[in-house]
Amino acid sequence: MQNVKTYSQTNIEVGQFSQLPLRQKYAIADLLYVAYGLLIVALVLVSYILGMFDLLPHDPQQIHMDMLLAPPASNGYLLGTDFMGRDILSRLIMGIQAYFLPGLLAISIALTGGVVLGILAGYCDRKTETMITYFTNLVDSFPRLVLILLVIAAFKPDIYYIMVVMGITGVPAVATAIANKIRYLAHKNFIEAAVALGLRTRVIIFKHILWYNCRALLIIQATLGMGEAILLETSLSYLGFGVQEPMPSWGNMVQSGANYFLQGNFWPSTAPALAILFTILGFNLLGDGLNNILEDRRGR
Amino acid sequence: MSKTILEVKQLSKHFRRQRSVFSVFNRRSDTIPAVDKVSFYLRENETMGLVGESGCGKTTVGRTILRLTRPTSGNIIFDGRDITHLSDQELRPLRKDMQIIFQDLDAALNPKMRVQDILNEAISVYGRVSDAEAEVKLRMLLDQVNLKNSKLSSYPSELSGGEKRRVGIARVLAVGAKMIVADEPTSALDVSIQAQVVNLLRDLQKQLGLSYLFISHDLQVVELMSHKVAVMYLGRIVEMGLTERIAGSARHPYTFILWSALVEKQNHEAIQSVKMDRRAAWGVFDFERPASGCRFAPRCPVYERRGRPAECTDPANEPQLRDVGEGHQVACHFPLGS
Amino acid sequence: MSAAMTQPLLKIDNLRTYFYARSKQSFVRAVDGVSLEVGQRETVGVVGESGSGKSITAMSVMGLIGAGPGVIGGSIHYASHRVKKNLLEGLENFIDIETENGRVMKVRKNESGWQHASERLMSDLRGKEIAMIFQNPRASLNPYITVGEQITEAVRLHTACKSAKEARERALYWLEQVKMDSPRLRFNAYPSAMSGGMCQRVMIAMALSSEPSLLIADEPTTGLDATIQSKIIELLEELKQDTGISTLLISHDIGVISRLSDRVAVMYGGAVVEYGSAQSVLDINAAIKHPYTAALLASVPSEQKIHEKANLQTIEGDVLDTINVPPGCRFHARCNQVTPEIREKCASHHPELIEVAPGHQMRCWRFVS
Amino acid sequence: MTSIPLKAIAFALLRELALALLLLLGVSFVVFAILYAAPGDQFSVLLEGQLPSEEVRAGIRAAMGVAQTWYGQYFSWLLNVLNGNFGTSVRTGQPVAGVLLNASLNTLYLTLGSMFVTLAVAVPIALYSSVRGHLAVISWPLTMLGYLFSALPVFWLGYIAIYISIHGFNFFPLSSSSQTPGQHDWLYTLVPVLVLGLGSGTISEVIRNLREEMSRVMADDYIRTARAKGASVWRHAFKEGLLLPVTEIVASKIPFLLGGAVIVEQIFNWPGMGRMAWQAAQDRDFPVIMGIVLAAAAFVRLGSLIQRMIHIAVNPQGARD
Repeated sequence: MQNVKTYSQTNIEVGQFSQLPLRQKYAIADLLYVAYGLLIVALVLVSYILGMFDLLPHDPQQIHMDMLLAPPASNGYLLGTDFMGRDILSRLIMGIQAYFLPGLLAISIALTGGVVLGILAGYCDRKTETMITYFTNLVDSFPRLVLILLVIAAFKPDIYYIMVVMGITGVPAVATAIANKIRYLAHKNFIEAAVALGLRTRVIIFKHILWYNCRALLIIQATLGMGEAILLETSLSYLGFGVQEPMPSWGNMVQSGANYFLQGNFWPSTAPALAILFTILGFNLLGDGLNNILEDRRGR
Repeated sequence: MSKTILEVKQLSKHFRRQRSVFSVFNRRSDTIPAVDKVSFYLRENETMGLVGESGCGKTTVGRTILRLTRPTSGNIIFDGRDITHLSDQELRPLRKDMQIIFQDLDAALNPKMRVQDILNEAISVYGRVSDAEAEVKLRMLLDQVNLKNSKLSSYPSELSGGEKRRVGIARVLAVGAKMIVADEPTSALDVSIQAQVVNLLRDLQKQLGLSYLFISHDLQVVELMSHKVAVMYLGRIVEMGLTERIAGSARHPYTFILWSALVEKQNHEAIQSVKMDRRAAWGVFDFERPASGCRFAPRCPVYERRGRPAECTDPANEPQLRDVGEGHQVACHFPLGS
Repeated sequence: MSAAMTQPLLKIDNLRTYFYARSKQSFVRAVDGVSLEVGQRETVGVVGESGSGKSITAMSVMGLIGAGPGVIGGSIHYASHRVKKNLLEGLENFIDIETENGRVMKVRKNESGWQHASERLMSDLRGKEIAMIFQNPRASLNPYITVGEQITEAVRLHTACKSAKEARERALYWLEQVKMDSPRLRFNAYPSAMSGGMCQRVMIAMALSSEPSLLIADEPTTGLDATIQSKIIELLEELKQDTGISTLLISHDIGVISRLSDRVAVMYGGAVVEYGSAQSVLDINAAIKHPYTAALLASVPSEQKIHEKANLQTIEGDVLDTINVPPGCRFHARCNQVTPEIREKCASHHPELIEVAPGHQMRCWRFVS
Repeated sequence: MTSIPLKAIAFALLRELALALLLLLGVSFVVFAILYAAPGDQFSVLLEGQLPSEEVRAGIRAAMGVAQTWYGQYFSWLLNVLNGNFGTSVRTGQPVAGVLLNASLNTLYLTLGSMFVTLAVAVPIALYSSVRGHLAVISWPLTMLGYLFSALPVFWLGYIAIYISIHGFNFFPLSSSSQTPGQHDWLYTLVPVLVLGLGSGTISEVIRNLREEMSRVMADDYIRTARAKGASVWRHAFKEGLLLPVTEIVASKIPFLLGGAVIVEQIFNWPGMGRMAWQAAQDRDFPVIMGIVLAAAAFVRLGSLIQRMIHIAVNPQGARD
């Protein structure tokens, strides 16, 4: 197989990195990832606001018995209608309400808890570290979805309860990442040098560790966390927990379209599924692209 | 004679082996004596060299003196004040006077901060400084360490090794240190850059009256830099004295081996003359079980030549540092040349 | 004496190995026109600071350059009594170079084709004819395999000892040769259980166990303790006498180089600046001296300097990074021997490596008459 | 190859077992705490379901004191669990333990099978792109494919699979509805395994992780040594570059797969723990769901135990940690 690569030198001998255009600074793939991810984030954000102020093409719960299962782009229904004649586009936009705020809640719990535990584990003595390792191992022992089913059984299938659990189960990943970062910095004598200079502990932790060295990591974790939250919310509403009909959620839309899907009428189920697919893809690509760019993973 | 800025008395630092709930199962000793009863003093405007092979505890000595770790026992008296048991809070104002340069060039440099931010931070650690004052101070620092103005807006990753080292030194000077522990400040650098840094450190000492504890494995650089030299072996100082005496007329067999290894590395002729019966074994340093008696006995040519005298391995009779004239101290039962 | 004995074992000619700094959009001219010779039973020392390209030269000879564009030009003729060939034979077909004012500006390389061809050329040489030892021996041994087995592997790959038992005995023999104490005990040890010095002995045993004609030692003592360093040097010296192996010794430590080498090449900024017998090159008082070599020798703390407590002589400025290579002499900006007559030439033209005395080559305008 | 250090493994096994038990104890406590905090007197349901009659129940209540302390409840429940008594399903009245055993075996088959599918897809892609570089002609679309599969909602993928097997192969891959037993049995099980393996969202992570590990190891000094001595690079890179990361990923993805199993089992009507959990959550059938959580946690710990064992077996004397 031919694998020809071209290397060419720009005419500027002294390459000032900061003056290079973006596409030369970073791998094109990463920039595409991030661009696509940002597009999805913007779409989700706009749709969320549209849904909040009810700026929808149709009423998402209005039943049109004369327009059952209309195909896309028919008669003012851009994405067609479902088995009760409801506008799929409007329902998709409304469906974002189901995960947006809960997802943010889950992320903030995971990040806050992760930051606190990560700093404790990385910065404190070995005893604390052992205890935190125990905690993270404990949380990691629970399959997330099964634990959530337990909580649903014990309390009620409320999405905010679910997202609290999701947030807690997200803590270990963040904590481990931060603790590793701190350990890396400590290994390079960075923290010791800061202490020796006479910096206060809070300056070291908040300014040097969190702000300068962990912010990229936290953004990335948040992005990936949102992807997971969407996956979880849609899975649960698909399973019949969380948002209930007639309120739309992408998960219950797939579910309610399932019977028609098997009969060969793919659209009512496929539209929300594609929405899930492209949204999660966006968040994942954004996270990975940012990871490569901000943490300098690909460059030499 | 100038006054003593740092005095270390019987300093020990034992590291704890990693303990877990299950340590009951492995019957190993729990502590590793990285530094064992080390005593020395450092005067103002003086450089003390600390040499030894890797793992002999010289870096730990430096870190413990600055109280970056807590000593197991002993006392550290800095500028007339016992700082052994001060809390972190009480230590902070003292850190203004005592600083450390790490071997790792990146240690002092936050990779996400520009050089000027790094230096400005150091300038304003001990109380706010007006922007104008900070600017003046910054220029002065750059001048002192001979760093170009244009480098101020660079990130550490854009600097060369020598420049990183200069920024690290400037950062230490920014707080106005009187005593600096220099932990292998030249070992990560190229020969030509190393010479620049050695000269810089020496010039700064002359200008600012600094005191250095100069930790290095590079004997030539230590010889050039230091007024006094202490030689460490497995956590202990085995010989200490004026540089010329340590380098020229070593009394401890280990010191002798160290210096002759240096000579021997370079020239063919010297080998024959110093070869003697020096056959240091390839011992792996085993901190966990220090040899009973003299630590160096297992590798010691004198011990072999003298037919393994019992006192060398007598656990109750570990050789202590004793004076052999002109402040030259040696910890050996049978010092060379006697 | 046969012809093979008179022609050099290794002859590197105008070798170019470039890398590409993506973040700077420019080439790293790591090795830029290196020519070197290693004769039969000879040790050639290559000395230089970081970024001088000395290790990359060695890696290029071994065909171990992975990153692109890698080796893009030159020839490496190897001639032992078993094998004779150009290690870069035909590789230029996979490379397409565009130059501008004599400077490479664009390289198109068929990576996979080049790799395959290079692997084919090197397959019967690597480890068998040319062996290599590295800096940081502990990391250079596979931590998951016992040292004994790692040596045995080399024996079985390259020598007639194919049976497990035979190879094992042979490996033990080599462990004894490198003066490993209690070799039978160490045979089953993992590298993590050994000190750096012992690991380097294992590396040497492994390299020699295939009985190669050329040994490339890349910073073999760097990072080891002083006493261990002198032991390793002693060992290398003895082995050289016993086996008569030719060695390409690479080090930044002038002491090590002067102790072991017959001939010395001084490298700066990706090129050899001085090449000659060890005595003439490393003698600080010699009359003909490249300015860089002179300055390098002077910046090491000498006995006299230590005695006088005088400041060291330094080379101003920074080690050349091979990204921004100036058009003239690489050392020009740091040189303290530029005279008004040659200033022009120093700044604009790169001097050639020319013979200034029998067997003594120099790359400097001062010596061009 | 090398002798396996049995003593080190035995010691580590003890260590890891103790840790696993300690963690499972923690798991049981968390489960208990959730139920204790739940509205209603769930615990009496849990305990009383096992007792033969109203009189005995009343007697025990009297003996223990009606307002039993929380730790009293916890320990009596824990004792029951340790005796293999997980209580009785509120819905069916059957003892949970027996049902759980069958279901967990089914789920084990599903998850292990799907892990195998994931690896079969991800490992070649990862190895290929680690050798060929990141953006080589083929590895780029392959990586994209991995991302797509990871973002695919597994329930929708399930429907596609069902649709394809009905219309394309003319069989109905729902295990409870197999009209002709024996004929297509293995096919029925294959479809859910494929769906979970491809759609569980782990593929791109496995690819990325493996590729990074492999590239890191390939750049290691000892691989350079292996090349310099003319030995096989793969032989030297295998342990650290492939075996260890793969076992690590497999172990760490078990919880994730068990979660995915809930959905896949529900779609395909697969008689495993996931579907049981779903059913139990709907019915608020506490004994069942608690048993499932404990069993799932035990699986997770077991996986991590095996992973540690492999790690120690190939990594003597903690060569790298």
